[in-house]
Amino acid sequence: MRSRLKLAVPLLALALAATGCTSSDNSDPEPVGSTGGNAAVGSYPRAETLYTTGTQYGPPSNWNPLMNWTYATGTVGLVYETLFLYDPQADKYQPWLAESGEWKDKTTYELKLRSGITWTDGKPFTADDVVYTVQLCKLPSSTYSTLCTWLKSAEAVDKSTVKFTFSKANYQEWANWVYNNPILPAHLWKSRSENETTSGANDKPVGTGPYKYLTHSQDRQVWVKNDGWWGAEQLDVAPKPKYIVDIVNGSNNVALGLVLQGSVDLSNNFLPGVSKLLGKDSGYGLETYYDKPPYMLSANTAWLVTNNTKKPMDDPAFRRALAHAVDTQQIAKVVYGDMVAPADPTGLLPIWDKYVDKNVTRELGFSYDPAKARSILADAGYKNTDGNGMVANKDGSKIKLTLMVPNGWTDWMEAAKMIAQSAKAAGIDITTATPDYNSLVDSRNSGKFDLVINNDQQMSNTPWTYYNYVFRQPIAEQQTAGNFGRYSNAKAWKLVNELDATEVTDLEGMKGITSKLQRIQLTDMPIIPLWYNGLWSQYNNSVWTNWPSASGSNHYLPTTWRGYWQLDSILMLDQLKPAAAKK
Amino acid sequence: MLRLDHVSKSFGLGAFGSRSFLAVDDVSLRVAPGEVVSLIGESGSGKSTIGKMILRLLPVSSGSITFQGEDVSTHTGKALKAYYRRVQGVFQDPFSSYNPIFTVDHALDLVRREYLGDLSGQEWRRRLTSVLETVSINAGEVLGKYPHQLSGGQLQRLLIARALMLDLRFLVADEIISMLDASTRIDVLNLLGDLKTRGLGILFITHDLSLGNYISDRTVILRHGAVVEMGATGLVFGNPCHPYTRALLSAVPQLHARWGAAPEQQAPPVPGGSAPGRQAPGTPGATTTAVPPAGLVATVERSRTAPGRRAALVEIEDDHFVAPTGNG
Amino acid sequence: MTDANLMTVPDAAADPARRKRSEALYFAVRNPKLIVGGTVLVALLLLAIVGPYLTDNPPNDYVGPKASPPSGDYWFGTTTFGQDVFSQFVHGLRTTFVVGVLGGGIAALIGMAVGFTAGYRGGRVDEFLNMVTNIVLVIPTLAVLLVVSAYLKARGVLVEGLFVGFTSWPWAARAIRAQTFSLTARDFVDLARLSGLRTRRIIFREIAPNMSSYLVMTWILLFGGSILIAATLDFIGLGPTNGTSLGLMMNNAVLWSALQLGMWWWFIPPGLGITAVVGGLYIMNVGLDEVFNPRLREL
Amino acid sequence: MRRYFTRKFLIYLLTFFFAVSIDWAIPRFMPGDPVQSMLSRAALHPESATAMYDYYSNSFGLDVPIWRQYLNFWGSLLQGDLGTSVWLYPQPVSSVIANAIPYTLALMLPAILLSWWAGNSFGAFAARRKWLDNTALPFAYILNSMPYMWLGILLAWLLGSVLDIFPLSGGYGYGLQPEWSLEFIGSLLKHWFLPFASLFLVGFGGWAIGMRNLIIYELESDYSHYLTALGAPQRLIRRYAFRNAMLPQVTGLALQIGVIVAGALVTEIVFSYPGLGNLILQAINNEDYFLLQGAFLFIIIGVLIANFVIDMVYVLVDPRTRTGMRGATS
Amino acid sequence: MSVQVKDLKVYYRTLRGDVRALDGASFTIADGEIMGLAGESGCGKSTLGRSLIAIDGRMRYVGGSVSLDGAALPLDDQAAMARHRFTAVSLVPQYAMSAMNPTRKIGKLVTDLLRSRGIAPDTVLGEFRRRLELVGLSTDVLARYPIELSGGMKQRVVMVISTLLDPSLLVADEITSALDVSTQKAVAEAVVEFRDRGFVASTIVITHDLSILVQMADSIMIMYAGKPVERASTDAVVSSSRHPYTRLLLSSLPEVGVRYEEHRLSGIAGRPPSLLNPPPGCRFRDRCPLAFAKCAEEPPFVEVAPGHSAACWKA
Repeated sequence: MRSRLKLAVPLLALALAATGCTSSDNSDPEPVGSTGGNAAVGSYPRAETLYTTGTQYGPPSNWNPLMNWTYATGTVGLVYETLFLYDPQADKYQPWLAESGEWKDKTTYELKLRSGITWTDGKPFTADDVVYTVQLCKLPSSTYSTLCTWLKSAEAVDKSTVKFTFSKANYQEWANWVYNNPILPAHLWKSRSENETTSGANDKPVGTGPYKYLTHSQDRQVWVKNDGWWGAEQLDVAPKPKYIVDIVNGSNNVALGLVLQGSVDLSNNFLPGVSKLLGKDSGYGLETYYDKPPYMLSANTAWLVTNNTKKPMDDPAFRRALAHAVDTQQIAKVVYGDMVAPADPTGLLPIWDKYVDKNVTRELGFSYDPAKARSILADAGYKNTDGNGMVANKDGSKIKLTLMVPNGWTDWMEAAKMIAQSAKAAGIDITTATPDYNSLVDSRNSGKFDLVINNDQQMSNTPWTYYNYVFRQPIAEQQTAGNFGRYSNAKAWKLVNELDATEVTDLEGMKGITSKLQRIQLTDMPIIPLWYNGLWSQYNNSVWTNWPSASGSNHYLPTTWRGYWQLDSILMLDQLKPAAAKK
Repeated sequence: MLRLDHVSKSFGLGAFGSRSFLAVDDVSLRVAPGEVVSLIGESGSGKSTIGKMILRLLPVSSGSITFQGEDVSTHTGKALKAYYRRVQGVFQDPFSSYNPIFTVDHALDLVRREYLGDLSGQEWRRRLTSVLETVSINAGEVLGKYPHQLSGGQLQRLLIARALMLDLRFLVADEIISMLDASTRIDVLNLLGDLKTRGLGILFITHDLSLGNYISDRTVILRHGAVVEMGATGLVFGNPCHPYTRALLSAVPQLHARWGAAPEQQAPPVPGGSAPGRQAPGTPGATTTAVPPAGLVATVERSRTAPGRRAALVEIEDDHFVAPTGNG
Repeated sequence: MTDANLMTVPDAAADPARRKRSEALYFAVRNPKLIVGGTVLVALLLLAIVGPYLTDNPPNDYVGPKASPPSGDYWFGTTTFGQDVFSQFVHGLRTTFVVGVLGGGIAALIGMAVGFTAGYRGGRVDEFLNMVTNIVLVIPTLAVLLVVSAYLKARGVLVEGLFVGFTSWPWAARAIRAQTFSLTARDFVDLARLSGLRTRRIIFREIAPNMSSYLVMTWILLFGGSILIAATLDFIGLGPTNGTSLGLMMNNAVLWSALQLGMWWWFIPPGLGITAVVGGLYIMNVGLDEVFNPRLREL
Repeated sequence: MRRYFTRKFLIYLLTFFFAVSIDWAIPRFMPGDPVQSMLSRAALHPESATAMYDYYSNSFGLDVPIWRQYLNFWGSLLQGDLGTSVWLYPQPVSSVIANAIPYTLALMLPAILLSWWAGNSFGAFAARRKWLDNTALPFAYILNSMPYMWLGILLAWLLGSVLDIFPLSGGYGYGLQPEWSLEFIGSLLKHWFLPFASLFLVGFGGWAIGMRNLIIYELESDYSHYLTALGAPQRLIRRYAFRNAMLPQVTGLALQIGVIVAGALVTEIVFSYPGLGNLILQAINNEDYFLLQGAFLFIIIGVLIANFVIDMVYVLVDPRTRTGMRGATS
Repeated sequence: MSVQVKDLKVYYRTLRGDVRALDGASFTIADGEIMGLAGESGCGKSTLGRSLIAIDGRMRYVGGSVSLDGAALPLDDQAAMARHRFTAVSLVPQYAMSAMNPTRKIGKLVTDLLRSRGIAPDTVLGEFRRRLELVGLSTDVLARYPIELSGGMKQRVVMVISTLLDPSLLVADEITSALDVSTQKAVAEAVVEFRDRGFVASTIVITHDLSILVQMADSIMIMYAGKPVERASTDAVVSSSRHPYTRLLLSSLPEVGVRYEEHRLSGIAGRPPSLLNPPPGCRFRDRCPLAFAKCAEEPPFVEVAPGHSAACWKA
């Protein structure tokens, strides 16, 4: 007994030293621009703290808003802000750092900035900051380096006015840019090297946003409210939580446990089986956006990418048959427990429903129908020659396709099994493979695959992003972003570019083009839309209430995902109410 | 027939063999056909190492071993196998000499498989019967049995028989009777004597002086890897000249004489104190001057004499060689 | 010594080989550990062989109601998707045995090759092999397995067994080396050399059979170890990509939140299955040890 | 003695060299391209991707021939530079690991040492005591046969989910900041307990079984018999047997460390404990060469040091090895 | 009449039944007498020695008694027996090389042992050092580990430890067989010395080597197949033995001076009978050149001359 104690003491000390050194290493007790008083917070009062999870899968590693795939949850949105917000459900641009923006002529855009905004280090926000940020497109390592190919110049007319001159006006893309990209403080960033700018850790983030960096450790990122935030005064927007603690989480099941316990208020993880735990009688106080299927908003479309350069997928008829052979209803029901909805044949997200040409889909659309699939195959000359029920190529060679999904992506793994099962029922021999994500990316980008599933195109302000992704030309040796199926159609690509050059206010013009694109898409089937992946989001209402829902006043996107705060998620924080206050 | 010339053996010790320990130090000896030479020494004297080197179970560090005129110390493969056809060994522990999971026949079968594969079954049996007769073994009592079912004497005889199945010319008998019971060991020893009359050369390795004396024609006394005295058995035992030999002889327990009571073994005190002075038994202090424990002496000695060649043996009379005293 | 001699007092009447065997058998059938372990193992093995025929449900098909607890129709309940847990269990059990036999077998082979060579050759060869063993020992096995497993696009049970085997041999090599070392010092090895036998034959025909019981026990331990390592791999999601295994079941159960959803019937059986197989093996091993090793027998 | 240490040290150094070289090589043979994968997660314009690819390949030093990469690796390793994490860009690998390793150590060291000590004590106590041998040891067998993660899952389910006594994830309460307060330390221990317990229990079973057999061997050895012949009480004989049986268990510890480390990593994953285990898993998923390399390096160093220490300890506690080293008597 | 053994029978349990390793032995050893016990392996001599110290789980006490200075030893009660060990009966085992805990320094070992027997070490350690010096060992050995000593040194240390409490009976089991000639002599002389100095009262020296017994024993008992066959003073055994087995045994021993060419010795043909189920009658019958019909009856172990007993019809 004695020796056990002897051992226990130094071990405890070790454990403490461990966590102690973690915090002292990385947390700056006095973040730049902080008004003090937050250095020695022992614990965060539960009633004032919002716990989130579902974005960060590893220890927070940088706070660089330009590294849009890895920055700590909330870096853009909570700290760095964009010129506009875009509300996808209302299809409305809300001026944010900008007061207004308008096209002065076909190639000139003038931006008016709000006044009275300061960075958290006390310096004012000015037109120079916007000019600096836009001009980062000159850096080859910038994520928007292509902007510089059609932006001629950006100049500060005065402190709050910026004039942009374009060589070619891509209205859709620009509208996307202005709400997507955060503005950086030129006075702090100007002196930084390219390396530091585009890939530095930026561990003392100075922004204009409603929250400031407080601390972080291996498994969490903590933000504290920026009391002097401009929005409170100018927009009457007041995010309620004093602290936001985002929890690093590698596994969904742990997230489920946390949100059930109420340790986490908002989980943006895919939580299988959660639909069973909703509702008052379950006693967990769990809510989702819809209280019935599909429960979740739709964030993106998952579609089946066929390798259109390979036999027999190079035959539109075969792809069409395959489209009829996938039972997406069953996937939505069994794999996702009704938390997703089968996709429209066009693949356009529900927010883009107005762009769907119902005439086209009525004529060319598809749904699960194995008999139809079989008849399409038969008509196109694919016959079952060896009597095993599986069709063969027209030249008699066997068809044996492999559907790859990344290992560990369990929902997709299950979905893939179902696709294979239902395709077999229609006579198409598909087996599944689950390689490592990286090797899948490798094969996918270089065109060495039969079938993969992809859902990388997120919701945005314009279906252009969707079509740009699907029809992207030219085909390169490595397809890094979009058109992995290597579908080649110059006409469609021209239409996509025309769409880009259509003003965002010209709804009818856009519809005209998207209708043509839909016709091409549904005739040729370069991709096969499967289901709408959910904007996974489940909330526990024990501490915070008035969560976003289809019925209530709070209709904002309930997510912490990167790129979504500027899609109005930030306004969700304004709508939250402390649970105690309600009662 | 067999001769060792300046044979030494060192074992590597320490980091990657950086230090070495000299187990056999410049030993030269020869064995003629029909002669039994006994190699006598205490534990750690290197006697078994010499046997193993002759049998090529250990490589020679330096020097040469010649058998019937050919240097065998570098033989490998076929040549080695041919060597084993003529030279064989029998070891101390009969129970460990047989693979316990097989019947004793296995030892014979191996020989047949490797050397006598062309013999027909009948020829083999005929030869086996005659050899077993030579070693006085009743085939029915022994064959098909497991080693633990047989007595040590039977096992050792069978091993000798195994060697005799080949064209045996030379036998290394390494302590072959020290684990046998008194009632049977003498018969095995007699068997060696019989073999010698058939022209076999035998190297009889033992720590027991009376056994060496009983069977051998010539005797080699070994200490710490080096020869201290050698020559015709009668001369070495009758006129021991090296103090170590005398000390050994004086310590041999005799059946008909108590220690110290045998006047012919009186020897002058040995310089260096490495042998005990003779005192009446039972008197106080007799044991306090006993021989220093072998292990400790060995450590000291070895470190002192490791490098360099030893001084040559001196022939003090015909066929009687003695190492000069003073250096160990 | 005397004792040993007494025990082997010759007895012309009895056939000692049979006696020795019958002695082992005598203790074997009276050794509760051996019996319990063996029974559990044989029962599970039978289940693994026969089980798949007891159910019509393919392990990965969606056959039943979703997430239903054990019932008459679905003995072990169903998964979130309505897969039959019992069917998965018996198929997984099969995989477990295959991986164990294979991984344990390969590890035993490598361990034997290295151990025999090092123990018999000694000297530099021994030093060198010792270092190789050490390297494999310090490289965190599981971590390497994680990486190596990621190499292949599709991993099967066989490949998994192979990988497990290739990394879990060091301790066996060490143990076998020590045994070989002591056996090599026996005179019969020298006599075999004097009979002109080649090294390989001496090792495999003379030395190895002498430690057969030891080798069997080593193999059993490696068998169990392989199962555990494979289960760990499966659990992390690096197991066979197609098919079923107990580790994969646990992995799925955890990933699909069986813990939080209270679906205990999903994650208890696979773990219990592994524990029973490995436990059966280990207990049997101790039993065998007592049978072969008189010193361990209860007095 | 000194010679022995030098020799051991040299061997360890050589082992280190090979192990680290393998460590370097393994991730590089994985399929896929870390920069590609990294960029596939970024939201960017396809044309920007090519430029960024070149930029990052260069900054990771992946655009030079493989042998150069190897030399560069040793070069920077000797300067203490483990490179930059791909996944957690732009954090240096060393700091990523430094943040995780205290958790892993705090979990593993007590689990290994306590289970070793307690298991051995219990095994020694149970040996040759019929009722204990027949009642308690079977449990040890069962514990030892459990996959680490399953025991973890069971504990998590029973004590975490069902009874709600212990938290299921994290290093300490999510609402706390590190400080020297009772609340914080309590939270730290609470989060630590379950992963510790699952590691401890499995290890405990294994050591207990091993010890039991060793003790029986020792009790049958000559010195035990001699003590019996001189009428020494069982207490003394058992004490000696225990001491001597501990020696092989020390070696056993060295042999087992690799396996235990693996077990600890999996346990961390089950409990989302913020240590090396989770890092390694994610590093693999994100093809983070440098992090993977670095994490393995730490494990290799750790295991080597542990082995080295055990070797040394063994020499100190077992006089037999010491005399052997002097190479004295024949 | 210091040690009196009466019809002692101890069997070994085996799966096939009891091995009658010691099948009735009666003898007495006087105070200060060194009795040699000799015979082939398996004759029961070690079993006899062992039984006097401890009968372990593999052995079975069948019958007979042993009394020491008139008091009976509780042979069948190991717990009671433990009290007599070391103080009254003591053993120098044949495994002396490994008899000491290899991880304990010798001084510590002895201290531990004494403490465990309730003896204050200080009262004895001085004597211990003196006796070590007496057998030619430096007291340095107290600070050494057993492994650091040579075989002969270990043998002597064990002897000193075993006799430290001046036992009435010392059993020395094969103490010289693993030693070199010169060391052998020192150890043998030490046994005599210990007796002379009164460290032990009676001694039983067990060995297979008759010639070493001749050097140290006062009397010799020869055993064969679990039973004593002859017991007499050393000289009587060597020069005028009555039992054919003894005579054959003696005649098979070569001595320095006896040579094969000149005088061919011969051994005893055949092997001892199995003790699992020994045949009735004289057990040496099968190998005995003098055997006759009466030998089918077991010969009694009786005095055939003063102080000379034998078990043979022809003695």
